[in-house]
Amino acid sequence: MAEWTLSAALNRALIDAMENDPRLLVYGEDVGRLGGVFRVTDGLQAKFGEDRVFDTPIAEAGIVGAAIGLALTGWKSVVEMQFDGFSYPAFEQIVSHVAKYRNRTRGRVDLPIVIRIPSFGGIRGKEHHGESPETYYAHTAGLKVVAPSSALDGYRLLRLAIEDTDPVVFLEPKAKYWAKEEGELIADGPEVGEGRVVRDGDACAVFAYGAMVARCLEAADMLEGEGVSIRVVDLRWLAPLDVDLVGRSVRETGRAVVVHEAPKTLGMGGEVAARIMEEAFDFLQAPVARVTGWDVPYPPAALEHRYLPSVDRIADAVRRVVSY
Amino acid sequence: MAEWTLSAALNRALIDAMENDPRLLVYGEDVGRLGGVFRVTDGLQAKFGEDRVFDTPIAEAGIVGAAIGLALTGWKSVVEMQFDGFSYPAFEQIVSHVAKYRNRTRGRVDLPIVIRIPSFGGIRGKEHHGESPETYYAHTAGLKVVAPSSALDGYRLLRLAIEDTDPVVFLEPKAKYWAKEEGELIADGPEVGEGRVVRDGDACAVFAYGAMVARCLEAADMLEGEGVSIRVVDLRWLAPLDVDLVGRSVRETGRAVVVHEAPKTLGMGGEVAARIMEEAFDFLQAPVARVTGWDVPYPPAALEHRYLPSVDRIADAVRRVVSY
Amino acid sequence: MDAPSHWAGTAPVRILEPDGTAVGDPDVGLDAEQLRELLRHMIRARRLDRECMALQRQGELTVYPPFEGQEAAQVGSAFALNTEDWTFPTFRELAAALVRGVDPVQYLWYHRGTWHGGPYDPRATRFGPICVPVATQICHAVGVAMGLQRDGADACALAYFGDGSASEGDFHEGANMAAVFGVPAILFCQNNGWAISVPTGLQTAGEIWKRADGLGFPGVRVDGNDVLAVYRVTTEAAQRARSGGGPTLIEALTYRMGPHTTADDASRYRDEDEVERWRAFDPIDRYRTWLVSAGHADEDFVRTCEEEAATWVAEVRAGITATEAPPAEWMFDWTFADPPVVLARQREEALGG
Amino acid sequence: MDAPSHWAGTAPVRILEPDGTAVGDPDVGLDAEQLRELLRHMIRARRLDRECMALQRQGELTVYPPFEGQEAAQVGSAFALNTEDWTFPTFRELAAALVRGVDPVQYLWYHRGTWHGGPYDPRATRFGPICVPVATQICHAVGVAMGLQRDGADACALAYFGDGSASEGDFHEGANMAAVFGVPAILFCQNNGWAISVPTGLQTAGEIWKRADGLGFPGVRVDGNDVLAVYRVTTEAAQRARSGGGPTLIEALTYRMGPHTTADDASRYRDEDEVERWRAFDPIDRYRTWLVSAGHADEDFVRTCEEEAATWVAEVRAGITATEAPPAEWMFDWTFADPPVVLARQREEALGG
Ligand SMILES: Cc1ncc(C[n+]2csc(CCOP(=O)(O)OP(=O)(O)O)c2C)c(N)n1
Ligand SMILES: Cc1ncc(C[n+]2csc(CCOP(=O)(O)OP(=O)(O)O)c2C)c(N)n1
Ligand SMILES: [Mg+2]
Ligand SMILES: [Mg+2]
Repeated sequence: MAEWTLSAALNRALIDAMENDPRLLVYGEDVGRLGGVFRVTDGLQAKFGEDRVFDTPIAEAGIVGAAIGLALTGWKSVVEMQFDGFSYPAFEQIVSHVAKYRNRTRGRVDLPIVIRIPSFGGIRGKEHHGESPETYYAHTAGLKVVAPSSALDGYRLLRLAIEDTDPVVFLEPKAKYWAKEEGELIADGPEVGEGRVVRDGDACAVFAYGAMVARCLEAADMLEGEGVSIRVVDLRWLAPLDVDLVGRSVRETGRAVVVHEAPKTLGMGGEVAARIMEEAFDFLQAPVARVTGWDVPYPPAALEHRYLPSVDRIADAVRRVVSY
Repeated sequence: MAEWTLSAALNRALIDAMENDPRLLVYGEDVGRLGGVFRVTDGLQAKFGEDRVFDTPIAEAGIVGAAIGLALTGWKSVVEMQFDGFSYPAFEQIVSHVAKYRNRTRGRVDLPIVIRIPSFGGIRGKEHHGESPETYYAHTAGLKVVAPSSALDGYRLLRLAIEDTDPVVFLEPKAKYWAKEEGELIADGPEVGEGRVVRDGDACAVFAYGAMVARCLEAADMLEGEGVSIRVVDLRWLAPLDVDLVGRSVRETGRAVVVHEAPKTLGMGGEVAARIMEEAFDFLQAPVARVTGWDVPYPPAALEHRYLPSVDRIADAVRRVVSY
Repeated sequence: MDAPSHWAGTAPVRILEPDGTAVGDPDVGLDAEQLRELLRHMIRARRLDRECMALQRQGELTVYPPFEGQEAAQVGSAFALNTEDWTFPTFRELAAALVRGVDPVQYLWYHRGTWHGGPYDPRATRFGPICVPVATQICHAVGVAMGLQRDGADACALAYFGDGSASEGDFHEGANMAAVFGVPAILFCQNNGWAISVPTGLQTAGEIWKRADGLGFPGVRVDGNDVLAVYRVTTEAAQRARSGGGPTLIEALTYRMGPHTTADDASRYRDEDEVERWRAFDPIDRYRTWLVSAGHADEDFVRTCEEEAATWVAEVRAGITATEAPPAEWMFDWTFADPPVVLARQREEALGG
Repeated sequence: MDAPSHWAGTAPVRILEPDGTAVGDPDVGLDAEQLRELLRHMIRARRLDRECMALQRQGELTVYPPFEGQEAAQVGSAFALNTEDWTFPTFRELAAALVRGVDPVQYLWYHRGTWHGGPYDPRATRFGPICVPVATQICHAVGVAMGLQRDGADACALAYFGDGSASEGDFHEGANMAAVFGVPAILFCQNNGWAISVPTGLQTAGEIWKRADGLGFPGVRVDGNDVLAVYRVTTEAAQRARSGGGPTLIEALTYRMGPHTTADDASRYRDEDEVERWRAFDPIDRYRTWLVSAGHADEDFVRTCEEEAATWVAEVRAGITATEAPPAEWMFDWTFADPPVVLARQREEALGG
């Protein structure tokens, strides 16, 4: 049985997709000769040549803007923003063009562009290297946003994102790049917008994505010992959100906790909480709890562990919600 | 009794603030000789000279970045982004620097910067001229975000924003620039982060800001006729949010509707709904309803009225919530 | 006649003097019919531009950005391109759009508030969507050029932008990437002296065409009111681009005769004398005078152009005024190829379907 | 010795040959003691730089970006500034920070992961926070220069940035605004040949110093491994800036001897021979050779510098290794001047009371 890291699985997804589609390009800063600072594009340039895999100047707006022009000429792009905090220079191109182009051209121009962004914290990185940008992109109408939580799922989701004719912001949890998972890489599976139950339970539904999913599973083990069984849901897609799975999970458990690294205010937790009310108000037996990063800038390495939702904080929230 | 438009009131606020503080600067695109496309800076350059009120090249990142340097040398800035959609080129400077500078310098460097942004829709504008960017900024830790709903309040809030030593994103509802309000301009009043009840009622609390407040008041009149009295709350500050007022209003009415122009997903409605659960779950008799823009790009002039929350949509939501 | 400040410095490439006399070789490779075509385009463009101003006053358009005075810059450059070439406009390139064969009625949907930037088919016309976030379209044109390069196509991509737009970071990122990759792109700057109320002198302390040298590719400054000179430099740039010679930056010196848009009151920041002085530089008078004196056309031809243009403009007017508001469905139909369930529900809620 | 590709083109201003012989006038206005001071700074800087590499390997720093090879560029430019002048670094300007009097231990808090970019006092030192989003600091320096201009201060602001950073829009916006407003700013580019794994040839097709001309202000190219030449061009730029002459763009040609950071494996994209060839251009050897041969210093002085540097570096090491993790309060204390109620409650929740 093969063992995959998220980095290797994503690398394989790119290779397989490029072999399937000769008009798929991969470019960005240091993705060529170096193979990306996280090695996700390792070996691609040697394999597919400098025309299809290339380094660009340090110009994020230029990179994303170019992807639009390339799409107009029938080239699909997977571009990399080197880190979450460095996707911001491209914000105007992403929000004003990538998200709106199909709509403003009355469906005549699809933008099959995947914007890969190594995201979130947990790697003792410097400032601007631990941002959780999902709210910025998921709030933007016209963008699809996905964040895998594991290697095998990451492979599938990246293939799915590349297949999609709409632009997809692909948020890769840096903290999981080197985490291993056993199994085979399989491209097919659930569609865009489908979350998954990674562990079932009936006392409370816990929603998470990216690196927080693993923490929720740890919390689940801890709580199991206390006789509290929780359902852990990996949302995967932050836009479109799997509102049906969210609703069903709360109708079946009556309680919910949402976990994410991003600051609390206007994070996914608020959106999920609001959806829960819309989908399952009468089943709700306790207020939805949000276990999130604080409303402060991402802290330096020395304080990271005091900022990120810990297993204890997650478990405490569940206990509070369950005993409400 | 004097009559003020929002544009004139904001213009006066700038004049009074500049007279009070010789180190306050006003700059941006077309704010000097022209006096701003909405005339908010009309006459300032003639009055205070080209050193303190000046036109810049079209370079939003440069404008915001310069404000940081000016703050380091003890100059306060009120900069204008000409329209909501044109604040995006400055996103990196705003999120990576303006919001974080005080924190990263351990409180040694305050950034008394006000970023004025003519915002929201309702003026039959072209694309990129009807954006509701509040989520982008209110989610960003380190920024304060405010959106006035009327001329007199706008005067006070702009004075307050300029007095504040923290950076404030000041969202001006374009649709209200020429709306008149009677009364005297008074600088003092509630502090940063305080919302206000603009109309009291006991059947349901309706939260809004900017141009939507007036629509909610219209809906209130309509509902009054049906014997339904609603409390209309002007949130004013989207960050920090007046969670106490939100909580109290729902504890007293048991029902809530949130109204905004921004797309529903991850809009303020979700955050307010989540806060309501945290602050008043046991008092909540119906799910919080969100009356918002759709999850699509802001439409052209011809369809604006089908996108923006209408008085009818607001009233319907209240009826649904009240009869839940 | 003294040209205004933004023409100061390096003398631009010029073939025709403002008074219509030739100072350079007028043989730019066009035959008499094509030469007449240039005039026909400019006359039609100006007629339609003025009609649009009227349409806006009459409430048939929401806001309109007139291009009067810039006909030569737009027609001369657009005429120099082949059908396979791509063009990326700002919001003021209606004249270029006409030359590129874009349907004027669909184009004007934008200014009527019927739909957003790309109501016509950007692929079929190879004319990009009307672009308002200034300078962003430069990066799109460079991306197209990257695609053409990979396809080994015998084509290039031209991006229009203004003197003010050139202050944006996207100008630099796009221009630099074009140079580094040596792609077939033309960066065509219409320096019309103003960015809304801000004169070019407050946008840059240098000469825009010179920026190319610093990025390692050729730049040229041309009299933007001289349609022959514009045609020549654009043709040269396009040929160089298509033959692997990389990008070119063209700074066309012209002047914005009208307000920034119908919503703008130019009297607040510039005096009418300046505008009047500019009449002497009118691109259409200049070219017509030369065309007739050179014997490529007679006054009859000019009159016919005017008449034919009048009828055509009337048709466009009829077409745009007859354009009805789009159905609300349009708001939902194109955000995604496959509307997610949440959006589908919103659609139902909105359309009560 | 053939310099590598990114030195090709226009010959840089140079006073000392790589072998230490003077080809230009070595009298840059510094007396013997100051000349020795330059060497002292470079020796200390390199010692500390190498110590930081060790500290990182030993787990005392999280990631560290070495500047070996760039000592002359940083020391020469920083030494040319007055106390009233401001400096805005990237993440690789520790040598400049030392010259500007920044406390090395507080500076290293950043690389230890103790706090963010500005642990030292940016106002007291007039040395801006360590800046990672490339090119953004250029706009901050220009803003400071706008402030100095308004205060009529006899001072200027210098922004460091790299060859790769110069591809960002913020470089263009900052440089252009500096020129338009004629502010006292110095844009100092250390072209060290690499942007992580990308060689300068893939960042630009031109010569960076030439970009100034296109924006209407002076640019100069200098041998960044020649501390005297760097000192001279920076002094000239600073004098021009302080006396109302506006900004200057300086391109200092140097070389990054080490990896991009300790997290980088340079062997993946460049061969060691290139690095070895560069030893011959070492800025410290070059300067020491000249200093001694010119009789401004003897080998004793050099030895003393080395010894003194060793002791000083040991102190810095002791200081940084003794630095404890900050209290969690710090996470909340400075986001706002007055923490809003919501944040105050989060603080309680996080700190437990
Ligand atoms: C990024 C961005 N910022 C601001 C604006 C607002 N705006 C629209 S047109 C314009 C002036 C453009 O001047 P120029 O580039 O010279 O083009 P011209 O209007 O002269 O044709 C400005 C500032 C915008 N459209 N986009
Ligand atoms: C806006 C932004 N994009 C990407 C990065 C990631 N990054 C960090 S350093 C670097 C290379 C910078 O090269 P250069 O400007 O030449 O400086 P040097 O590293 O050579 O000192 C990159 C791409 C960043 N810090 N900021
Ligand atoms: Mg212009
Ligand atoms: Mg470099």
